[in-house]
Amino acid sequence: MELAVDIVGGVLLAGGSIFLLIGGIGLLRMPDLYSRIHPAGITDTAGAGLILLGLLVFAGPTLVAVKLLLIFAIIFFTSPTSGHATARAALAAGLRPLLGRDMNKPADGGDKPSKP
Amino acid sequence: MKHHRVLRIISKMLIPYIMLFALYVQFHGDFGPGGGFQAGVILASALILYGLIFGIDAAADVMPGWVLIRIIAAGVLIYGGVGVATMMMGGEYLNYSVLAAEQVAGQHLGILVIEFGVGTTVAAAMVGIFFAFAQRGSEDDD
Amino acid sequence: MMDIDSLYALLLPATVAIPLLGAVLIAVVGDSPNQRETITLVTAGTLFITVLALAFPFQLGSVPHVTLAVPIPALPILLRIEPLGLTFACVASGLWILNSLYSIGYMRGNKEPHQTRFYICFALALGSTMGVAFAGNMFTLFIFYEMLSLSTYPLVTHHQDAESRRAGRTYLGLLMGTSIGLMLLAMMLTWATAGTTEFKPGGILNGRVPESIGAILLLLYMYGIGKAAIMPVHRWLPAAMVAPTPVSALLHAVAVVKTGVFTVLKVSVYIFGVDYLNRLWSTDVILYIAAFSLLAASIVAMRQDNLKRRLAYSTVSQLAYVVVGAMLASSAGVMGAGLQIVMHAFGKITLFFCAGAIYTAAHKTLISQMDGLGRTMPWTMTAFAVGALSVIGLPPLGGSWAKFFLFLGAVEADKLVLVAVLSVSTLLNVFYLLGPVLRAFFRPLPADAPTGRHEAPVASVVPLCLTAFGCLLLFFFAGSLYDALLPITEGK
Amino acid sequence: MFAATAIAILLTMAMALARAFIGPTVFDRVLAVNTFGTKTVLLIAVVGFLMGRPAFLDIALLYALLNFIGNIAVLKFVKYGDLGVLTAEVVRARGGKRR
Amino acid sequence: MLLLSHYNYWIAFILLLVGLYIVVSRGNLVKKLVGLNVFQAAVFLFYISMGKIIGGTAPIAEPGFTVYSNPLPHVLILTAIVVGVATTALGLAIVVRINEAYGTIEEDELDERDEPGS
Amino acid sequence: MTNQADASPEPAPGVQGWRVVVLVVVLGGLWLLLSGFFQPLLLALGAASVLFCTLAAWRLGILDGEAQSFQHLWRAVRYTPWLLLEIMKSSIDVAKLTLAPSLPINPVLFPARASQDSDLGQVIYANSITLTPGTISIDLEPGSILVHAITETGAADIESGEMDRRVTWMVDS
Amino acid sequence: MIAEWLAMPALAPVVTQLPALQVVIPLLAAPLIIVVGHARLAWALALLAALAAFACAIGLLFLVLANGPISYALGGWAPPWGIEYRVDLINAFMLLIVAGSGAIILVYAPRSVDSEIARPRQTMFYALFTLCLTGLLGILITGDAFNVFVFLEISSLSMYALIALGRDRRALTAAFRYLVMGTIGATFYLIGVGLMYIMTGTLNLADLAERLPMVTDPRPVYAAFGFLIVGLALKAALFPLHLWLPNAYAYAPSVVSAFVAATATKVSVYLIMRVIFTVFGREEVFGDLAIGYGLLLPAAVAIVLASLSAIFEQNVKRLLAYSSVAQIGYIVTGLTLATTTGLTAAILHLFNHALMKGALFCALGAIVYRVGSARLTSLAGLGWQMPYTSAAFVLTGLSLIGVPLTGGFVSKWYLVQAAIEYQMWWLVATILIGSLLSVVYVWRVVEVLYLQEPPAGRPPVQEAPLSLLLPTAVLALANVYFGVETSMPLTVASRGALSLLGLGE
Ligand code: NA
Ligand code: NA
Repeated sequence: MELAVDIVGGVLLAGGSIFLLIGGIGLLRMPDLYSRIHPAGITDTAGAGLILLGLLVFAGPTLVAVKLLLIFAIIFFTSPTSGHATARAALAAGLRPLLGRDMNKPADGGDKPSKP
Repeated sequence: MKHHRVLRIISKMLIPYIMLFALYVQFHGDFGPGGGFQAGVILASALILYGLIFGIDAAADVMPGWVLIRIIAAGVLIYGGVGVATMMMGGEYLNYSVLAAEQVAGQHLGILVIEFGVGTTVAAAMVGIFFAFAQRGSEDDD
Repeated sequence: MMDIDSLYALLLPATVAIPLLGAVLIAVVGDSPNQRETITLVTAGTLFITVLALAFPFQLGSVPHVTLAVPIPALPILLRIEPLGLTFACVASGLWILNSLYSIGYMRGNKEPHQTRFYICFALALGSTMGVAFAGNMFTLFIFYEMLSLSTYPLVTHHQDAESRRAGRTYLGLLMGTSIGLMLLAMMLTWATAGTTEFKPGGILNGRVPESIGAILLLLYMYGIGKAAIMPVHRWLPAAMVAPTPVSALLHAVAVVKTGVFTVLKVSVYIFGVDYLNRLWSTDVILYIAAFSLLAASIVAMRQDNLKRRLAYSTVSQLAYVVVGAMLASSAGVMGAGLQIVMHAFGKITLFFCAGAIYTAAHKTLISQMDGLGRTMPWTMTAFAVGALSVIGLPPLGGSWAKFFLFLGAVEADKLVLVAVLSVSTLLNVFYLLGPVLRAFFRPLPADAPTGRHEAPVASVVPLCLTAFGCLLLFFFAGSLYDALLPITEGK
Repeated sequence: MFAATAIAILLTMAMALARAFIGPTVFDRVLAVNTFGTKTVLLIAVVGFLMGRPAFLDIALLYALLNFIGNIAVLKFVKYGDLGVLTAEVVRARGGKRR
Repeated sequence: MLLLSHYNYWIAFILLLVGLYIVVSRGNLVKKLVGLNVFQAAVFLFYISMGKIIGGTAPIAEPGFTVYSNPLPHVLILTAIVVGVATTALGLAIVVRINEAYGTIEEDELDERDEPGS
Repeated sequence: MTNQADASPEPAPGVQGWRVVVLVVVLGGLWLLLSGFFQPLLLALGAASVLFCTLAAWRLGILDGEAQSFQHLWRAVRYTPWLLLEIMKSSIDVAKLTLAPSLPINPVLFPARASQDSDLGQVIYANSITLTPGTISIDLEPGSILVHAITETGAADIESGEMDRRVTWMVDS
Repeated sequence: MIAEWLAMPALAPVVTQLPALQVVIPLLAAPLIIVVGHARLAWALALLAALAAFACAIGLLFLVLANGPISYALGGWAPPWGIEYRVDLINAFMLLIVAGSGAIILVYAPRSVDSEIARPRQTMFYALFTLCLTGLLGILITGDAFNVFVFLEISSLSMYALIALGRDRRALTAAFRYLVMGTIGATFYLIGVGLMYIMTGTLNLADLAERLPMVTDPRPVYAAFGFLIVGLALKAALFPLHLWLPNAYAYAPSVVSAFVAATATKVSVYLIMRVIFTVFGREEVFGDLAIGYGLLLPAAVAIVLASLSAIFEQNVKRLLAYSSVAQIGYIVTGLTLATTTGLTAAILHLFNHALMKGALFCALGAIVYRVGSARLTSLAGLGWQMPYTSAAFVLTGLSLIGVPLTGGFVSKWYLVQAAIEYQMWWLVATILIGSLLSVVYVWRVVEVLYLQEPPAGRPPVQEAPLSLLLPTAVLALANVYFGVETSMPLTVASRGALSLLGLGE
């Protein structure tokens, strides 16, 4: 049983960690704000979710599990809200997203409001 | 930001639970230092979130400045009141042991009330600081 | 029942309190001239009587003294009678009566503003002077010395214009600067080394303070007593001439400079003691500085056309006589110095009264304008002549005794340079003090001047005649003064 | 295992921090800081387990909340220049003065 | 070796200098406050790290732990942080009012604007 | 300028008794979960805390159907696993994308149909979109949501309308 | 008589609590004032609290005089583990000064505050004032190094806020600069405390004193000492760390200027004294650490340079502020000499300077109340129009100079004696030069008051109202009273000096 916990929990933690790192890389690699929100989202959803799940496995049915679930719930509610609010504010401020094939142009050069 | 539907609805959902969490930290704070501080900050954050979304004026309607400042004061009075109580009961200032028949119980009671005072003051002070900056420009200050 | 000594002891603080009380009363009645002046005169009279009353027990050999407070352990505020102080108090309080009388005439005659303040400060100055006179230790003397500076400051700046403000700055700057910077330091050193600042016959430093330090102390004291106007700290005195004439009289004769030389004498006799003084190298230094001061001031005085300024420099010169006497550190010197304080007071007050009277009656301030004044103001100019002769030191006037003892001291000490200086100075005195007299009596009036008698108000003329008469009397009654002062020369 | 996870979290945080420095827009920085914040929550939780002190979870919970509210506040500040709700038009209509 | 053994103090010390440098070198009042916060944070760090016992854990009472970090520095620093927050809040409040009164929060401009009218 | 597009009528604030009761129950349960202590003092404090929170929520005016919509709880529970699965799938997609050396992205911006009647429904849909990596909702307009997708595949997923249907089912029926 | 009352058994429950009450009463009064929320009531409460604190201070002083030092264990935790309130002669005396200043300035406050601070802010003003008083009293009474920090910041924060309430916009910049400097000072102090804690594991001042000598490595001890002294010197405005002070005093509301000038820097100097003599010990500091000159030189420079600055100042509040910097120089000079005489002088001057600056700023506040400005030019001719206020100013000015029969003389006397004992002639000269310079700056004001015509077009100015005049007069006359009847301050100061030097009380 203990071994199973270790294995399942470890795998979950490892998976979460990988998602986190990939998200972090994406945050650096993506060309503009809007495309960066996507990998940032991975870290909050898949990354955070798997890690919390892993911890949950280790915690077992205790008070700790309740708190882990609560943290999960809070991230689940607030992360998309934050991402959405950021994107919306950027759009409202006139930041033009790079679309389609013009990705290779200098990023974030948009200075005119260009809401399609 | 009231018309920001996502923020509005998510915040409305969260606020009651944030407040409950604040009170949970408040009353379970005796296992670590500064439970009252944390609780106060969390409680304040609930109202601050409300103010951010629904506007400072709406938040100030719920918690007007004159109430806020009195709550700050009341918190300090609660804190000091415990001390006065211990003095009245023949102990030194803030010597909680004299508060109850049993020393440990007295200490628990004393800490609980003290932390409550701290939490109250911190919460109100944080909201007050938020108002003080957020309200700038919306009132004539002469 | 109180014994007689403690009763007399009460009179000591009374000499300070009476003028202060007078000042308060004057302040209360405020701008009512008659009441104000009545109070002034009554206060002056009361004070004089009080001082005289103090002379009695002293004659009988008792030494009333009283401790007012002890702000710092071994540093009490102490009042005590001794011959020099008593003499000084008698002269000051006596002359105050005349000065008050004279002031009334002068101030009314010239319609001076701020008269209430004038009388208040006058009274305060007198109270301070009494404190100086009866100070039982250097600390007490210092306090009243400073009080005197402060209370005379409003008198100097009486006219409240730019010039008097400037003069006031010089006045207070030099007096407080030297007293705080040097005298206070000297006193602190005295206290630190001798453990007391009490005035004791024979001095307190002897045997307690090595002569090397004593010599420095002497320099500190002598230059710390700015009111003695030893060159180069004499500049406040001519500057203060902007004040109304009664103030000048107060400064020169009654209170301020007299306080200065009185302090010099007290310090010399009761802090250092004649014997100790004789062993200090700086005694001679001060002596010759004073001698130089004496001569230089005379020369400067000769070049002044403004009568009051000439008198001021004359004062600088005459004060140096006192310092010379003290620094001779011999019986004759000390006696000469003591007499000089009294004699000069009478002589110089007469001269200032006359200057004021001339200003009041003829509105003249320059000596070159005084031609023929002897005819229109015979009383005044006669008194002026008497005062001048006394200051010069010619018999049969009081001043001659002082000069005699000073010459005697110089000769005894074998200081021939000093003898020469004193002689030359006397000659110079003759020139610059008798010059105006000769002009007034032997030159014709200017053509455009009004002829006929035109004296100052009686309130002014009577005092100046009285002081002139005093100069004369002092010549004949110098014996009792000599007797009174004798103890201080004997170091007892 | 927890330690490895913590290191992964720290690396992610470092990358977020790098993005916060690079920007280039203020919104990129907001995004990066927000990401940094949620990773802090995870870090606190994992470190709690690492040290055998799951009581740290209360702090993680608190941090998650504050991170969200802080993010909203920053966005609002970026948008309006202050935390107030009054837009320039409203102030002008009221006849008030405003920087 | 000696330097490394006290690395926590050195970090605090460097932070301290950085904060002080910001306070002194920046003309913007808000940046000054930021510097002040860094400066204070350095001291908090110093306290917390000195309270750390090797192998100890955070001073929250829980059954099963016997070696805690010395709790006192934590208590102290909690208090100090509260003081620091209050200071920052007050400082910011004053800056806001300075901005309202002067229209700027740059130190040199403030001095300029006070000169003529003084 | 965003406000114009977003301007929808204010939700009618209707405080219904049963919502209050449910909120009290939920809060109370949460307290017990968090606390784990059942001493009388802490229970009393918990009761007081729940009461305080409920009163505060009422005073803040957030006790309406929009936020405390407990009637959808059961359907939400059924929706969530599907959403989580979607999230995992998209996460892997975007992860591959990120790691590909050529970074083969092709961002598109398009309005997605939102068939929910209520603000609540639209918000849930919008957040679901954002939670799913590869797509983010940028703006809410009546009947549609402006979406930014990092590839055309992600866009196609949304445009297929399955998520829209599921959210509408959850909230609006 | 007071001693007998204090010994009455019926009063025992109160008397044993006096050390706590000293701080708790004003501490609780501050929030109570806010709860009450009415300007006049706020003032009444503040005054009551200050009077109560004053009474406590008197009681404590008598207790200490009769029975020696008092120790009070806060929360019942015995020292050195808990926070100890420890009252000995010196801090009992300081408590008396601070509480007394607070009480008398609060009597003075309402009229002045009415004219300088808008009504809605007055409640906050009194609350802050009371809080500031609390902080200062707390610093004095506590025997715990960290607790000192807390009270230091309570008083400082409320002081910044109080200063920012000034009418002139420069009050804001002054408050900000004070805040930055003050915070740096406090943080330095905190570092010093931390270092001492690392070395000794205690925060109790008395306990520190016992354990510090056992520390083998001297470097952290030096570092701790340096941080403590620099931090406190910043708070005490010791030259050249005084730059925050002039504007802070000048643009604060008059009441605040008076209170802060009378108390705040002095409390910091007291702390310096404690650190040097109680914690580290005279031998350690002046023997091993050899910092005598490190403090003495700045103090001496302060005396001269700050007095010179005062001379060229056109704003009388700033003039007095610079004078304060100079006076701090005197006090620090006294304590650096570290002899009985020197310390006596320092403690005496702490007391006398509080009286002086209290009176001067009160008189000036009364003038500002009537003419609305503290610029030198606007004081012209007031000597005759506000005779009593002006007289109070002049009288106290004399004390500042150090004229005999005033308090200032006594302290300077001892200071010079201390310098003479060391045969430090340059120091003697410096002190006397400082006095001469103070003659100049005091006299500049006197001249303007009495010898200049009022500016044309200014309507006649009335004498200040009684509520301003009376406290001013009491303070001014206290300067004279304690210049003549010096036994109380002198006894306390000399016994305090002995105990600081470890020569017994
Ligand atoms: Na997404
Ligand atoms: Na001075």
